[in-house]
Amino acid sequence: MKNNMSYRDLGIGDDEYRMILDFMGREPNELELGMFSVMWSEHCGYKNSRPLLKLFPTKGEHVIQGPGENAGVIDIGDNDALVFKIESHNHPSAIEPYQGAATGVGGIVRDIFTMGARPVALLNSLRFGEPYDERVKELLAGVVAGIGDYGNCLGIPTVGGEIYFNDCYKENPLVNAMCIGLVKKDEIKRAVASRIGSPIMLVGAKTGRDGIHGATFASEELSEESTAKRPAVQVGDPFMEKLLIEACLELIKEDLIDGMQDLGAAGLVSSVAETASKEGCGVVIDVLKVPRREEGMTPYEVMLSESQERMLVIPKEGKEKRIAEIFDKWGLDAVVIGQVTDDGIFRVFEGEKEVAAVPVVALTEGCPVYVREGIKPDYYRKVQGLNEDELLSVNLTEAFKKLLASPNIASKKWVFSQYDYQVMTNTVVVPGDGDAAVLRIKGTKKGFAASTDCNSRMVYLNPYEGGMMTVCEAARNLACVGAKPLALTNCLNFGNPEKPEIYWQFKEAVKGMAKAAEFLGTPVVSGNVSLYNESSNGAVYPTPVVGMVGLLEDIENRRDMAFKNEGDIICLLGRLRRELGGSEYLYVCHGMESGRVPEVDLEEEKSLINLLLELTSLKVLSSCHDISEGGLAVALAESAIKGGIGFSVKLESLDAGILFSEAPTRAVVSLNKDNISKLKEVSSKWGIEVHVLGRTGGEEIIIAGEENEAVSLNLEEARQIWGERLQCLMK
Amino acid sequence: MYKVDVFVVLKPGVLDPKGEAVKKSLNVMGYEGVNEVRIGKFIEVWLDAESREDALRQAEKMSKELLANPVIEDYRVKIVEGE
Amino acid sequence: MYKVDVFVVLKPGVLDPKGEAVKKSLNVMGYEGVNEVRIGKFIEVWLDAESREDALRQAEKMSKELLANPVIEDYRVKIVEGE
Amino acid sequence: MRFGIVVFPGSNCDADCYYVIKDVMHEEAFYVWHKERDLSSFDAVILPGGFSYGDYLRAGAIARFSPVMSAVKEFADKGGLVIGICNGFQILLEAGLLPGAMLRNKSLKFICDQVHLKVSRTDTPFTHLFSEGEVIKIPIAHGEGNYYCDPETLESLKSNRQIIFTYSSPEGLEDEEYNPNGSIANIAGIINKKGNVLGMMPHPERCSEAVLGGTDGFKVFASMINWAKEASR
Ligand SMILES: Nc1ncnc2c1ncn2[C@@H]1O[C@H](COP(=O)(O)OP(=O)(O)O)[C@@H](O)[C@H]1O
Ligand SMILES: [Mg+2]
Repeated sequence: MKNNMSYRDLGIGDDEYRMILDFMGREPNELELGMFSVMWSEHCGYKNSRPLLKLFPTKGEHVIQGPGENAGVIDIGDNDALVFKIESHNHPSAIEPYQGAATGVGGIVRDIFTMGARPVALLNSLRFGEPYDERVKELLAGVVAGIGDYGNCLGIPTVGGEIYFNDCYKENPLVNAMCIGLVKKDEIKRAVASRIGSPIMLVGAKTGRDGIHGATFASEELSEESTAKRPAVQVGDPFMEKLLIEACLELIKEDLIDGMQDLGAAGLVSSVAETASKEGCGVVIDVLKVPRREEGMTPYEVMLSESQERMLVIPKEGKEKRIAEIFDKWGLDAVVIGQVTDDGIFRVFEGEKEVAAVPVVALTEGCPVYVREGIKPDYYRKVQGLNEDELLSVNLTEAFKKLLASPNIASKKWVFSQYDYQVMTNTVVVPGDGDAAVLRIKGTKKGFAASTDCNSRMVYLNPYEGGMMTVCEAARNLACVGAKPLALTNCLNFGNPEKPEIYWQFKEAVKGMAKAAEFLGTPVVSGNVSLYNESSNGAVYPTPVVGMVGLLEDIENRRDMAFKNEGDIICLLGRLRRELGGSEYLYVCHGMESGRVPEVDLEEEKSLINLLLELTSLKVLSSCHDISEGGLAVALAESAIKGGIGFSVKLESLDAGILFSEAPTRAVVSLNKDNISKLKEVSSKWGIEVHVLGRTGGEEIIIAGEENEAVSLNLEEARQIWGERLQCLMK
Repeated sequence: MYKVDVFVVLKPGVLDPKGEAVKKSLNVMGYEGVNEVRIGKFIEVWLDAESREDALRQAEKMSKELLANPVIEDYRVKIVEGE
Repeated sequence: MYKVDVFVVLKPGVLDPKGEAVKKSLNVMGYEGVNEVRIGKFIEVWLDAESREDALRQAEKMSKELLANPVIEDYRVKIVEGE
Repeated sequence: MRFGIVVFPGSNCDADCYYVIKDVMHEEAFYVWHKERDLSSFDAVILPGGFSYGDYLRAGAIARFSPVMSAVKEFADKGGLVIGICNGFQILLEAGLLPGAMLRNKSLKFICDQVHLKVSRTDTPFTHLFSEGEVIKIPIAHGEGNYYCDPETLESLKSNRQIIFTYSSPEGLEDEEYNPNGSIANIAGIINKKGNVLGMMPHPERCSEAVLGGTDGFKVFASMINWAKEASR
């Protein structure tokens, strides 16, 4: 039988096919089967991840909209709200880095303005193989240019992000894009509340054969076979997207629509189904009404096309004419392609002829869910066994230089200088200057901060601890710039969940993240899941990226990491710790990615954050920088390089542990000596240790121990090593 | 020395936003008869080679390897001698 | 319908950093015989016109007005009939 | 003073310019849709940055055919103040209101950064509040800012003192090392012969408030306002 042949090709399992037969009460035709295949893919249906996502805390005093919409929304007072989400575009970027990354930005931006918000900031989180290989450099250059060109053209500043290099990502890079929008609370657009009989309008780009089965493609491992059946690559049209943003936001200002829905993965099938499913409605679509770019497209191709820069609009009664006028002003064609009905069936017509009829719920809620069993992988036990005392001793100054030159630590200016991070004139802490980006909100004293984080090596070594660490680091980054962490979005990048070891990583990481998010009071309001990130070299490290957003009540209190004055006192807030597990030091100097991940004490983390926030309002700090990759030594060096001021500090002893441990819950601050007693007083109130390390000043970086030994480096030399590394590699 | 012209065009079916924008603008400027515009690259390469065939072979190879992006583009190579 | 090919190239003397970069890459990749690379645009225009001459005239005019910038670029128009 | 800020499809610094004029300079600001044909009610016109028509084909190439551009020409011919910033500068070049053209940055990359500019003339409506030879710090953000003109044009730009801003070191050294994009003679901004049309790649609207880390751009707008007020007196 023909279908019997094709359903497996479409990634539908035997049991799933039986379910489809039950829903339909008959054999589905090819189009119907295609509709199931994309809607029931992991990418759209979340069939492996839904049970785990339930573990996330999703409610809180600031949450206006949690997961379940195109993006999450949080309340920041005065009728203002922030809308945000992060999304992956990993597989498309592996195939065509420039267009894959560009269309990734396009997709996440649509999710934001679909909610009625003006997109005001972009961030990203990137992972590549080590940048010594030509192909990797090509991928990196393409992805960065793609992200930059698309966001720059839209006039949305790309204000932050992170980038890591590890060979586990060599064949399967990760490209996650996050967008933040600003909206008046009373203009938020939620679920498309459809009226029976309401027309459905399609606006934006014409439909071509691009990306058919992209959603299914994203839900498989990358292999030669999958490369062969890959869909036509989608090309982004940022100019079209810019017109869509402006036109759609005008529709909202004039209150002309019931709702909007972007077309993303699975194209018309998914967005139309989502539109109808919200109210238990049905829908009819005529594929002949869909403007096409190519001749001879079949209903199957029209319905499953993933052509970019398209939106569905559901007009308010009687507003069609005004809507058409606004689209016309922006040079956009909008056409009515169908209508909302009351029979709960998704019907597709080709002119007079009905070519598909599928119950809407079958496509959406009908998607099967798999609760899988995880198995602790073999590597897990092995990596815990590292004995740090047995490491060969190294020259600490040399180790320090090596760390500054590590692509994972060195300045990322090569990347962010390709992004317009200032357009909209709101960015007050620009990329590279602080632990998080800070943007003002015009017309208020307020600002918001955002950061994306994930140390996937830590997550690999211990998914549960690593998951907690990821959330904590994001929250700490916000507190460092003076913002109160409010809520988070996340992108769960993992390997094939059908493998028990991968599922274990996935589950443990989610549990750790959920625990920390709950404890810190930063609920999860949106996110995305990207599974099957594997290649012939195996799975990528588990990479659950967190994008967190926080609020500054007064933008004047913002902080960055740069030392400001000669003679300021430098202090460590938090414990002097020596654990080297999972550190960049172990990797760079000993070629090891192992060890016991330093534990996170959530209570202590929360106290540190509260302390930093109290210090913000008291204005006692000149600079603040959290300790992460490269440890205390690198944190100090970065503050010095940024400020153009050297320093001299003294530690109780000098060893690799104290210098390079990446143990969490710590920050390096500098302050005027008159403020030191205040700092100590507030810190003791929160139970956070203060270690006075030394002073800023001079042209040298000097870290001394009790004896005569010292790590020392000229500031200008440090700046060169750290500042020019990536640029040199990418020449 | 040989001169080779390499034409790089987007594959049929691949969206060409630039061509589309230029087409619209031409229509508005009064060129109403313009139905479609596609924008590709015209790459001129001057190279030393052993023979005409060698020059052509090299040009083919570099087009495949570097000048065109095989995922979205097709190319055509033409030799222009005597330059 | 007529098809016209428009070639837009940088004027001699105008620096072409992209061409220069491609040349260097080709040399590094082993194409040592490559002496120079210049990158221009290859624009394909499909248009309705009254005659071959009309199509050519229109293409000339749109090239001058829009497709090429006379400060930095030269253009050449070629009609490709029967498409 | 009434500023008209032209909005092309794809402009994206229009709102930033509007904000600076209205909320920072406290003057009147109006958006002007690119299909408008009359600018006579304004005292000055801003062509803002962005990616008009996606910058497809060439930056500014398509925008120059917008109806508003004939009005801009007319406005400039009558002596009105016109400032084109970034994409606005590119449009002015394509439209022939200023000589020369933009090429892709020499690095072939988009560059967002802070640069220093030397202000080489202070007897213009846009710069008279600066001091002669003053060096200012200002953001740039562009992919096609590599200014080019033929040698004769460069000569005439020089002899007519039309080069207003050049990329320089913080000390004012106009060296190739401080040229971010490969522009001929480090040119960052030029003025027409009559002195009422300025095009510049850097963004003064991004450094007109202390909170954004610099206020050197403020003086560009303040100069324009001051000049217009003097003129009307
Ligand atoms: N890891 C996650 N954490 C929280 N919410 C998630 C996560 N992954 C997906 N979601 C939520 O599930 C819903 C569906 O996501 P998605 O299919 O990516 O939406 P869209 O089709 O709008 O891009 C969204 O509301 C999204 O925020
Ligand atoms: Mg969506």
